[in-house]
Amino acid sequence: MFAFLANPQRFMAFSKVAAPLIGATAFLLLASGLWLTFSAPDDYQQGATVRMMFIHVPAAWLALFSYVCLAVASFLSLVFRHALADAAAKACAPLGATFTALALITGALWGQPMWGTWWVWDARLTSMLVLLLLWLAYIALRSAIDDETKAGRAAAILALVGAINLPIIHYSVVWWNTLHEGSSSFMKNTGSSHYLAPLALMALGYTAAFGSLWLVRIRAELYRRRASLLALRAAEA
Amino acid sequence: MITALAIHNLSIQRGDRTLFSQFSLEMKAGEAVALTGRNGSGKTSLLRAVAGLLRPAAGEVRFGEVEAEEARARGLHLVGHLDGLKTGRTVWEELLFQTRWTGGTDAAAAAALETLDIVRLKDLEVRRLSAGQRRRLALARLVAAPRPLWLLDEPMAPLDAEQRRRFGVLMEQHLAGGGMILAAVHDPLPLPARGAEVGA
Amino acid sequence: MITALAIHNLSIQRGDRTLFSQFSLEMKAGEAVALTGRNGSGKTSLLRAVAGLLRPAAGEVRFGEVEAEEARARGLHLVGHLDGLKTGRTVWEELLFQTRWTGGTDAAAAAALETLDIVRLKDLEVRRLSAGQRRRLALARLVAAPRPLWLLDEPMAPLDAEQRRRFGVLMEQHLAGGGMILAAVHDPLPLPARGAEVGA
Amino acid sequence: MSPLTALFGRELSLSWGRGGGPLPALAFYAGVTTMLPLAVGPEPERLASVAPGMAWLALALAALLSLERLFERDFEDGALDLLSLGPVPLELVCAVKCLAQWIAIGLPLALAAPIAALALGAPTALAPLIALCAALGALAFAFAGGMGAALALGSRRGGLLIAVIVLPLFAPPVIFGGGALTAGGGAGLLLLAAWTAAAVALSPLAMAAAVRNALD
Amino acid sequence: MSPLTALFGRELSLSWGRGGGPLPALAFYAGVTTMLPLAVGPEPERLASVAPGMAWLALALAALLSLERLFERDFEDGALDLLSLGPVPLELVCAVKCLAQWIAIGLPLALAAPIAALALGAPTALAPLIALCAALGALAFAFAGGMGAALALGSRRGGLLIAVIVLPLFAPPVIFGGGALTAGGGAGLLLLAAWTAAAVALSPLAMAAAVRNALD
Ligand code: HEM
Ligand SMILES: Nc1ncnc2c1ncn2[C@@H]1O[C@H](COP(=O)(O)OP(=O)(O)OP(=O)(O)O)[C@@H](O)[C@H]1O
Ligand SMILES: Nc1ncnc2c1ncn2[C@@H]1O[C@H](COP(=O)(O)OP(=O)(O)OP(=O)(O)O)[C@@H](O)[C@H]1O
Ligand SMILES: [Mg+2]
Ligand SMILES: [Mg+2]
Repeated sequence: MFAFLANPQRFMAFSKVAAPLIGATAFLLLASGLWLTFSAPDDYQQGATVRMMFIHVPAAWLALFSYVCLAVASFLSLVFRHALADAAAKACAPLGATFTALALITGALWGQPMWGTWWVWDARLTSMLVLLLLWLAYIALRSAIDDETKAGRAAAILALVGAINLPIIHYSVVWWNTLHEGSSSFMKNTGSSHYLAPLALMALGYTAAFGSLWLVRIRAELYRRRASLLALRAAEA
Repeated sequence: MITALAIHNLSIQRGDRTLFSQFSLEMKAGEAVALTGRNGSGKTSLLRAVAGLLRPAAGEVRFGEVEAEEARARGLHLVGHLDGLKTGRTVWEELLFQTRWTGGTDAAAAAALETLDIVRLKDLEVRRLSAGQRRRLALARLVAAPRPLWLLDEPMAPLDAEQRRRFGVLMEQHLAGGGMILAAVHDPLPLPARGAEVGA
Repeated sequence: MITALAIHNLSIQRGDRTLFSQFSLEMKAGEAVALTGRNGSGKTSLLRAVAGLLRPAAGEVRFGEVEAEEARARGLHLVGHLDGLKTGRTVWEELLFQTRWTGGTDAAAAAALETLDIVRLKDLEVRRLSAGQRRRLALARLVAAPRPLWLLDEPMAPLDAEQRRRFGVLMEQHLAGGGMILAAVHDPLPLPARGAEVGA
Repeated sequence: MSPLTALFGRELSLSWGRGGGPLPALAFYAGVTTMLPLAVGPEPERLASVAPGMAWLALALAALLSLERLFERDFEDGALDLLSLGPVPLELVCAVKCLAQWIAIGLPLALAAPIAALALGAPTALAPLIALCAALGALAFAFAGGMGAALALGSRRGGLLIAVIVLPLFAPPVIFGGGALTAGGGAGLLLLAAWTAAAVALSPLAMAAAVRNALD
Repeated sequence: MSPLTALFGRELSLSWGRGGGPLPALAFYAGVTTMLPLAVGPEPERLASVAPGMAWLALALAALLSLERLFERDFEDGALDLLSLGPVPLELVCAVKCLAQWIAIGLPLALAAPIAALALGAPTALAPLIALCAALGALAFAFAGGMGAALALGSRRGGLLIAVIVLPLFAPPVIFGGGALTAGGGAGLLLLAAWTAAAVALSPLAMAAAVRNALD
């Protein structure tokens, strides 16, 4: 798969078809997920606010997942010096930052009814904020170095270093006794299929949306590079 | 407009050392002087003193009829060992700023790119230039913002043969137009110039 | 101990531009090669590639029998446009560090001060040196820590006539001792050297 | 374009430039604000009580951090020669540099200050006052800091030296600003404004003298 | 003298050197600690409760401020070429630079941290723990910060960018140290030590990669 797509031409051909397809899938999944979300019964404890779960939890997952994608792409671009992997990493960053911001915002909105406060400085929430900062740092570093290849490599190193943060976020609920829901209370809730289906649909939908947006952004980035290359050639001639 | 430069009994001290003293030199419009001297004899210091960046221990510098302050603010260019270019900005950004700062027009800056043969490098960051290209960029403001007195510190060392020839022509045009050139050099200038030795 | 240098079909890319390709050169102990070429043709880049600081797009560099990594860590000196001197430290501090870092003894460093004629400047801050004095300090580690291959980037431009002669003698001694010199220059070297042109 | 406008544009582009705009400044601010609860502990009452003060302190530190290169780079690469040979008095050059610094770094930070304070639990009604104090304070910091940067020219460890020179100059605005925040305006605000005005008026003289001295 | 010792001496003299030694760093620290009551207000209870945390945060920020030139200068003046052409692997060179930074700046600050905390009203019994945490933390800060400094090479606006890159990396030690200070040691201290060990072991790899990338 990697070897196949590593060729830019093949990637372009593949993504031209795949991006809209995955995008349409994402639309269908999200639409049906939202429909189930609103038709699901109120929770006996949380009431209607439980619906926030279907927005928040997938966003939080995607925030972590997109960082994994960034780390993998960075690793490939660093080790194999592959331009496509670098473009993929670059394209991933704003998406990941958005998902992280979304998880933070929806979490805060959910926190108001659940905990009676928008924000607490507990370990998971804070480490999530640190993740957002890491995304911002990635973007800032990339844009502050002008040479594209160098910027790419420096940013890739940062991305790999920052990956240490992922297990900290994930296990923070276990390591520190905190306010945020852990997986156990979470399983109690989702044990009921009322909640499992919309959650699964939303999670898949988020993932598909991320996938198609990512492909589109990679394509745009590759086009941009080609354009600047042509401009340079023209200037040289 | 400066039409003469007179350095009178100048002496310069660095730390506890007197680099040179009683140095005198007169120049008129259309003249070039090649300052020579051993390493550390004080050529660079002399140029900086003329530009008013360095306070001499004794002696004075006169710019013909023109007030020294006025002459230094609008009448001379100093291109030194350090070129004052920001490595992160592009060639064009830097040239445009230097030109506007020293009173030239944008059109003149564009023309200077051509004259110094750096059009192709216009959008490159300064960091990426080779030594000779960078020097050419530093010299470009001489052309882009005409000022009568050029103070040059080893201007041609990093240039290749072709570029030295071209810059020689530029200097001759400047002199022909009534300009003056005071240049510190180790190799002779490619044009007829009086010599002046710094530090005995 | 490096006794040969072979550059084979080297090509170097900067940004999206290929500076040169298929550059080949062979050198044996006792030889000097003067790299020439227009500004921006890639002389500096070539030297950095030989030193292993810059990754070439294609081709390879061999140091005779010696492993490239070993040769680069212990077998060569690179003196480039930038001299790596800290403006706030004294001449002696800087030379001593550079010598120790590249494997020379303290006595050799003291001797190099004499050879390069900078004894008098020993306790001066680097900031205060003139261009030629500073270059001599940068060159001093060549003498203080003997290594067979010298990669020099326009080494003599800021030196005065007397110092050029002295450094010429130093280079000849190095060659006579079985060393090699690869120097990027715009003016001819003051010793018999093969020429090699970079970038057609 | 007049030389002064050209200089202003250059300075703005150097401190704002393509480096992500005010983003790094903002992210830095966010980082400091995040670390506070981590270091001090998350109890809301405790946090809320130190929040405006911390937002204010973080502003001072961020301003300090971004100062380091105001003159240093121009000095080392020779650009300061060019700037002092221009058609504009050196005092004005220095003032323009500080002003551009304020616009590129100080103002974005000032706008973010109330947000940070609110996030740490400060009362909402305080937000406009915080923003106002922060904007004024950032201006004072830019000019006082520029003076430190000019004085530290040519020394090693500029960054820290700047901090040491500048901290005493930063103390009065911090006191006044802190006072204004606790009293909800009043005398503190006036004093802050007065201090800022004095810094803007006087420090260019000191800066120009320091720069001339360093170049000599 | 071995090349490595020579390098260590040079780095120490560059970061300690004639610039007043660790004095500026300490003065900066003192400045921040005196500014704190000004900004927060002088009520003793309030101060005492935030004191250790603030001393800790100030340490992180001071470490940050002194980082700015760890690689930048060597990069711009070409010394980094020389260092990477030496007989020692670049990873080791980077580690030695960070270590020297720690000894010159971090350790003096760590010794001052308990004093600052006591001055703000922290309980006396906490002093040794604060010093220990500060020493460990400063080591982590030096290495994590060095990584930021190496990554920011060749970018414009180094200082702030370093801060932005480094703050997320500073957050875990700040959390752990804060935890250790409130809990009087325990898990927080262990985690801090673990994080420090990881930073010391791993960041030289990242630093060397970043430096090579910048030189290429
Ligand atoms: C700004 C506030 C919040 C942030 C930053 C946040 C962050 C996160 C993150 C990062 C995850 C994914 C963890 C992982 O998969 O390892 C997550 C999952 C979850 N969050 Fe939140 N959250 C916030 C508020 C809330 C609130 C108020 C609730 C409900 C009371 C909540 C309930 C959950 C649940 C049930 C999960 C799934 C459990 C799991 O995967 O471990 N969150 N949140
Ligand atoms: N504080 C000081 N104490 C003693 N000597 C000093 C001090 N500062 C500078 N110098 C000396 O002043 C001289 C400066 O000379 P300057 O740079 O003007 O020389 P130059 O003629 O331009 O030489 P070059 O041909 O090498 O460029 C040097 O010899 C330097 O050693
Ligand atoms: N990112 C880039 N895009 C395009 N060209 C670049 C880029 N980076 C560097 N270059 C070019 O690479 C060349 C580098 O040349 P180098 O410094 O090796 O030249 P040189 O032969 O040493 O020249 P000089 O005689 O002037 O010192 C320059 O022509 C420069 O313009
Ligand atoms: Mg000189
Ligand atoms: Mg060159």
